[in-house]
Amino acid sequence: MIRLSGDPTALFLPPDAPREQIEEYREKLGFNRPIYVQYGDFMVNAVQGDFGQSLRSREDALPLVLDRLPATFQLAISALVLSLLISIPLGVLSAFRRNSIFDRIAVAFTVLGQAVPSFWLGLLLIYFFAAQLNMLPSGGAGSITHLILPMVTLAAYSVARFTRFTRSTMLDVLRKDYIRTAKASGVPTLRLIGRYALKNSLIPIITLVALDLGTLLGGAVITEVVFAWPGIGRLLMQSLMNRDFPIVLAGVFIIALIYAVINFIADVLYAYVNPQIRVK
Amino acid sequence: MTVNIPKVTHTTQSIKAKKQSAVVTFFSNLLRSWTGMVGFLIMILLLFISIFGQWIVPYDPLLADFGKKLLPPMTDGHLLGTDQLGRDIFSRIILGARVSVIIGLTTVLIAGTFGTIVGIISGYFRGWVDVILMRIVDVQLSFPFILLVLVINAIIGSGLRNIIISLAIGGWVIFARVIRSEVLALREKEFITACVATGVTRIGILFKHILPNLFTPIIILSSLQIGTYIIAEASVSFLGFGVQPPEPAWGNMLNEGKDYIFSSWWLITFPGIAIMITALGVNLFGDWLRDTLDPELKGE
Amino acid sequence: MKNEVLLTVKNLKKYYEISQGMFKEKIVVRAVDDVNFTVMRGETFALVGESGCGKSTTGRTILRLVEPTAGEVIFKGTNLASLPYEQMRSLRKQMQMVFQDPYASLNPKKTILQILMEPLKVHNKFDKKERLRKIIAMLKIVGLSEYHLDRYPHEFSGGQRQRIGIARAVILQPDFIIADEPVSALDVSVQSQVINLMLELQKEFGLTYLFISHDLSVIQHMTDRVAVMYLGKIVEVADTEDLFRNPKHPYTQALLSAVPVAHPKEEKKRIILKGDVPSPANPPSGCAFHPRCPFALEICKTKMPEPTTFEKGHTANCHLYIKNEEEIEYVTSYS
Amino acid sequence: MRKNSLVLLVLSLLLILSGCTEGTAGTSNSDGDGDSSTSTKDSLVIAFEADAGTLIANSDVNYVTDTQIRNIYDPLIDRDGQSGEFVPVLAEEWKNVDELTWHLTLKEGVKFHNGADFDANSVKYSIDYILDDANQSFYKSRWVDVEEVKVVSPFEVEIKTSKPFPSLIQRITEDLLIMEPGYVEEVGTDEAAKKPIGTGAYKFVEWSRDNYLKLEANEDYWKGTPEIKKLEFRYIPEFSSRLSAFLSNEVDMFKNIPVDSVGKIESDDDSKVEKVPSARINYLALNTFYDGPLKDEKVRQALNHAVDVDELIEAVLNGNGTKMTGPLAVINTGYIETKGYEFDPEKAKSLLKEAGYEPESLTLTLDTPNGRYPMDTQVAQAIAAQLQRIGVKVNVQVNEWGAHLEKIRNREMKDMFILGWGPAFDPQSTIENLFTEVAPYSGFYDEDIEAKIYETNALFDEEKRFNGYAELQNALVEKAAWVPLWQQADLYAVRKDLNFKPRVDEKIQAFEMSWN
Amino acid sequence: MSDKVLQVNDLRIRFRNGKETSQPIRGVNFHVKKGETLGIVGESGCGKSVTSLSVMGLLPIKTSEIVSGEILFNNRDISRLKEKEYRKLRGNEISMIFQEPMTSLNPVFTIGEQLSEPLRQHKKMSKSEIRNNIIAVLKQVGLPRAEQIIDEYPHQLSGGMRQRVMISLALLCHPKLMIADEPTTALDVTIQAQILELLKEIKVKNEMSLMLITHDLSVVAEMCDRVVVMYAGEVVEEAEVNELFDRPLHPYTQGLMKSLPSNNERKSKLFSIDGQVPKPSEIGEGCVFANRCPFAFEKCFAETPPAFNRGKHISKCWLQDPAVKEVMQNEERSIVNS
Repeated sequence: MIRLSGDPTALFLPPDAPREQIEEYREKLGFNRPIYVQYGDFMVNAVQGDFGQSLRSREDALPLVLDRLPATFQLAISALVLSLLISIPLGVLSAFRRNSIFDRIAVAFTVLGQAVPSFWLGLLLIYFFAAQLNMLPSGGAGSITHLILPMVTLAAYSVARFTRFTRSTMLDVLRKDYIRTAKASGVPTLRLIGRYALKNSLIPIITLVALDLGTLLGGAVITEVVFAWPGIGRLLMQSLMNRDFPIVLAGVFIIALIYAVINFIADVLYAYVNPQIRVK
Repeated sequence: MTVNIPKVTHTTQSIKAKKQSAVVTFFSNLLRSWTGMVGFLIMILLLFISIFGQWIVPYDPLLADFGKKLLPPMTDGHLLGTDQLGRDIFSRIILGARVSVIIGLTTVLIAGTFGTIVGIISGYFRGWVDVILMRIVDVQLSFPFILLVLVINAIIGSGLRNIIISLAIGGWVIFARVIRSEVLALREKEFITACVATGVTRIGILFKHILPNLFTPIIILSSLQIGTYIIAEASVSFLGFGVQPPEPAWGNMLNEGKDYIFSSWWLITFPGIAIMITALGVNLFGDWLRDTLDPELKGE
Repeated sequence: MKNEVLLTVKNLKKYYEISQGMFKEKIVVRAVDDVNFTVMRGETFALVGESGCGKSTTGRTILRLVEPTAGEVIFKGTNLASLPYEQMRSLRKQMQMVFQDPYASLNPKKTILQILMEPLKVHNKFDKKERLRKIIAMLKIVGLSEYHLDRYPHEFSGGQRQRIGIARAVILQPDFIIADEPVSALDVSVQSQVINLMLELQKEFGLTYLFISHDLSVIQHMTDRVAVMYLGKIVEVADTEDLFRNPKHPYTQALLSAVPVAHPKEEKKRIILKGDVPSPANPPSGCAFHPRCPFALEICKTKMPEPTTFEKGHTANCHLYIKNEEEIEYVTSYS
Repeated sequence: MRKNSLVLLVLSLLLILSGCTEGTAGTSNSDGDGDSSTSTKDSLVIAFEADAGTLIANSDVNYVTDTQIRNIYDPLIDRDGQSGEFVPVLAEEWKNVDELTWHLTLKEGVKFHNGADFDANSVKYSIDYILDDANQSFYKSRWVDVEEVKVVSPFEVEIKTSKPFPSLIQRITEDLLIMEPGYVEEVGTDEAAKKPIGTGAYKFVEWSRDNYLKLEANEDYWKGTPEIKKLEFRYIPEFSSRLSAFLSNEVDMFKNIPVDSVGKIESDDDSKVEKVPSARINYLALNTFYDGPLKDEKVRQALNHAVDVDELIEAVLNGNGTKMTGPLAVINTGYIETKGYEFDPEKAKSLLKEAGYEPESLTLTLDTPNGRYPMDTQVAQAIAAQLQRIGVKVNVQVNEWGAHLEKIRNREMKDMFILGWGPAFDPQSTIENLFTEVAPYSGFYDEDIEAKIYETNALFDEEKRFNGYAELQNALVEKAAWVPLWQQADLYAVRKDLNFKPRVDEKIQAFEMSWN
Repeated sequence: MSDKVLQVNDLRIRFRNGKETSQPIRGVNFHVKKGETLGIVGESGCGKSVTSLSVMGLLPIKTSEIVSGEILFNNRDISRLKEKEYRKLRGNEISMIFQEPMTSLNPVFTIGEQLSEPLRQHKKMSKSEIRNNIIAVLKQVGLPRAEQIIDEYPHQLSGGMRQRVMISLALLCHPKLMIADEPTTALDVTIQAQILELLKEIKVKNEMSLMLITHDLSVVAEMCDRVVVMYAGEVVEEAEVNELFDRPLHPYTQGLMKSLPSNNERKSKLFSIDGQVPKPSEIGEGCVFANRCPFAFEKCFAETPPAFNRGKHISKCWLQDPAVKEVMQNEERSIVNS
């Protein structure tokens, strides 16, 4: 895991550096040791939160990665919010008016949405909104306009997935006995769906959202690259290209950590909506 | 004393239910769902062009012709235009299909086999083996799939073989997870208990009763994962790892084409459409398979 | 015929540990808690009780489908509870099981032929030709016919599936069959068909049944002796007729009285119990029934009652009978 | 009663979102955006494909880093932007005392951004910084021969070398930037790497990693007040995004336009393309370390005859390249005109036959990096196509950049590979590093030539040195060590009303620019 | 006719599933009088639940259709009411309790939240009034700690308690008719006894009618005043409860009773009805029970029997045809005495 194919020293030292100096660097950085030794060493340090220094900038890797965290969060969370805002109403409506034209279109949309690779969608959006219409910036960060395209790109897949899932969960819930009970108590349809069914569907949806955050974070890597968003993803890609593995590892580690934290939050939320867990 | 034999009514249904061959059932089911049919046709088409593609391409997909670079679609006999080296995009897309198909199928074969074995071991034997294996799975699952593939690919290097290995390393856990939970669920099924009660051996239960019942989830999961792998490969190749040029893969075609997004829209359009149609076909077929093979999920 | 002991269950226990998360203590569910009884060759012995009382677990623990926590299960002189897996497996040809849900207990991917062939193959009974003949004969006995052989379970109705389940259990010609709620999932009209079949088979093959059910009318109809279970324990054991005529334990009395009348004109004295069955994870102290018992005494709250024996092997675990006869008379007639 | 928890969830997330957005929106005030109509424009936004590795001087050899921080730090000596001649900056004059000693006289009255004075100590400190192992400077390898820097007087230094170091001035020019010793000592290198202090035309304002670097004019700059007051470097890795940002006026200039997009920019009313042949050269190495047909000189010569460089420049680079015939470019100090190989396929075939190869039976491998040099993979494939014409089959192997370098260094390359070199002004660096046995990125070795290289390198006499390299150039062409390709054309996309003259050394000095 | 709370006349319901249609209910007639308990008894698939759902207007809108017939509630046809109108009835004038107390309560809302629904919808009450009302009703159905239970979640209650909650949900608005669909099937015998007792009690107290749907004849015997026996989507027999148990006229009813173990001598072979209920697709002309009926003769297979009345005892069997009776006078063909 430690030594990426392609020796990093080659990428940082000047091309006219003599062989001795390259070897000296390799030794200094520990690349000349067997891989398993490097790996073990890394693990020991990583557990202590020490990923070593970036090969390129010679700064500690972890702060460099943490620096980009807000940007990635901003992108991922806004995309998440966007996709929830679109997909939940869409899925609910689609389930409620099952087999209607609306439902069919929504289903077709979700099937299509899951088949579109996000980076390609990003390219298309750049082509239309930046290259053709010149409406939105094609990349970089800064104003809210910079956020729109990457957010939409990143949200697209989740919208498709969440809509689909909301729809099927909702259909499931609508078939449940307790919905019939509520109906039998004379609860109006809107209230039935908005209050009763939705809260029940929310439980599986929260789980899915938490699980999908991995996909979302992974997608953020690609989206950040496509739109030059200054987040962890872009840093990771650059570091991969540069073979700057302390950063790669710190980044991957941080993403895994975020994922774990988010899963924890999801568990808490889950308990919040699901009293069966809350009250034991 | 003789045993009373109750009459059994022969309902029309039971008389009608002659044994149909599996193939006939498959197609009669398929014909009933147009989405499944579309998915199936796309997959057949894809398979066809990936096998026979090299003989049906109008141009050599690798041959650069600088006189004809960046021709828009439908000019000079180039259906989808040419790229920055004057290579025929249509031919390259046709040949790219093979890369996608090879990657999709091979990866699913490797990841599926390995993951299934792990899942079975974990689910059937449980105990500390299960604990260890599932801990590994959990840890790996906390890394986003695409990121993992990317990093693995960066470590072991690019190229067709290595991208398959990377995808398989990233992908087996899903199989392990799903198959394990299937096995666990199956273990609790009453018919398995019935087997124990009958005195079937443990190995017998595993091979004769659990494995056949795993066939359906494996098939469903595989068909759904192929789409994931194809898109993941395209993403990784797009990012400059994965399959390297001049080998035409849709992902690296997009990578090469993205610099021309302002001048030559067709470079980024058609490979993307190819990926999308492929993923769509595979997903539709996978959904259909799931709906047909897994009656419990059939409701939706 | 009924003097030969086929099965003895001694101090059988099955505890489940339920993890409550990392820091909380594990909860111990006493699904089966110190159960003792014997089954004679050729009889139908019933385990009756409400849901969660441990009757099914007892049945499964005897067959080692669930590993017992403690206790002995002596079948024809062999202690099953401590038998190595392989020996247990080969012993299974003598003891079979019929399940409640006839659909869930049949492998959906196997034809009826495969389902019925499997036990024969596993225990290497008969040669190949003989096996098929045997299966066809068995099918006829349970009321199905040869052309059903290549069908899959889902092509049958509930009653037919249960016949298949019974056929599978009987085809090895076992001595002993545990039937776990075999007719509960069936409609009344089909239920009677299956009960008839089981009675016929018993006569034909001299089977011994351990019949597990919550349906008192079925038990009254077809069993010889009954053990009443409550919260993992047996509270009363008696000959069927004796039990229904003269129940001793207050729980049994309540249970019998709760059965709805068979005819609208029938008047019935009811003991309506208070509340619900407590959780086996947290059983009440002393006699587990005491919080719901209309006759509970002080001693019931603290001390677990020992079995009291009445005539004809009728036993009941209740403190009421430790006292003298008069008081019992008083207490029971007061109800 | 609890409110619908979904609403709560969404609201809270929206809150986070708006918080984030405001945060970043606030930091990027509306500079650089449009407003092209206003005449009083005094800010400049330059797009780069990557962030600086660090902002501390004398550490990172990457050109992206160097180009940016040269606006903050001054060198002692610089090159003339057009001719490549040395021009004094913080050093007023320099002379060679003996083979091992150099004497530099420094400029007086220059102040660092923090008000500290520039003097001989700053120079000593900066060189010592490179040499100190603790700083892990990537420049160190080039400076190992420096033994000691002596402060002779406040504005005079003497540099002692352990062996003759004829190219020291070159090193000083290309590598050395002057840091403020007091500041670095005070805040430490980590902090100084984030907030640099130099004597340059621009002062540090803010650096957002992978996002932008903002500088402001140093009003007290010793060369005079810069006309451009606000300078921003923005990092946009994708070319298409850079182009889009440029076309939408977010960015005023960027370097390295793919040749196919030149037309697009030229056709834009607000934009122009500036072009200069750079000191970066591209070549096709004919690898003699690999035990194959290319060990044979005749085969190498045949390949030289078979590759039509003019066609490549025209067809692939759209004319954006300056053909070379030998290992050095015109810009090199030691350059002589060499007699190149004619494009002559017939000759090529006969040479191959002479060497004992039937062209049709020959299959060669050509490795190329992907996207490192203008059109590199395309060039490789075009070369493959040209060789195909004489019947030689070429398998193009595309490597990701890091892997490409490693393959060269580990001598895992097969027959041919494409590599670039530069900016190259000094003949020694090119020739020593690309044609000796031990040099990491070399692809050619010949005993006699190697001896000659070492001999020439040690020469101190300018003329002898020149002659030595001239001989070497001819010999290398004769031995057909490469198929020399071209000097890259540096292509800059520039706002039309920006006064900007591209430099041959790839540097982008905002001080030299102004708005019309 | 004002004493009939509910009257169902010739109700026919059709289900569509894709292209296939089925008719689970074919011409059902019955009524419920004020204050009485009507039992609807039959085996699974006989259409008793569909009937009850149709009365509640809870049939799935998209896949089902009332083909013909009417459902008169207080002499008003409600079978084709608009959803909005129906809502005013549900939980208010007609209420329903279901078989599965475990799944019929929404797991993510407290008992109080769920019980407040009918009051919110149908009565104008303040929050505290609603709460007090709920607590009162919870106490009425015999739940201890009503004040606490109101804030608890369903999973914190046992099955019997949940069924009590369901009953209180149905009681809240003092409905005129309560439909209980297999209310005790999922419960243990001792709990069943509790719930049946409770139902009897509240029916009297609240002066309402009860429509009890069950497969269990003994529950019918215990609870009902009048009984409707359904088989394969049709009412085959209807009678006052004692009359039915004393003199079942339809062979199906007879068979059903005879096959109860308690009606057979211990250890003897039980009576059983051979064969199985026909699938909806197999139902054609003739009596629906003909294929399993031991007394079936030609006419049974050819013609659908009409409802024959013997006083208030109605049965749909050709054997009750006076004309047929004449012919078979000398052969007493009731299996009750066989």
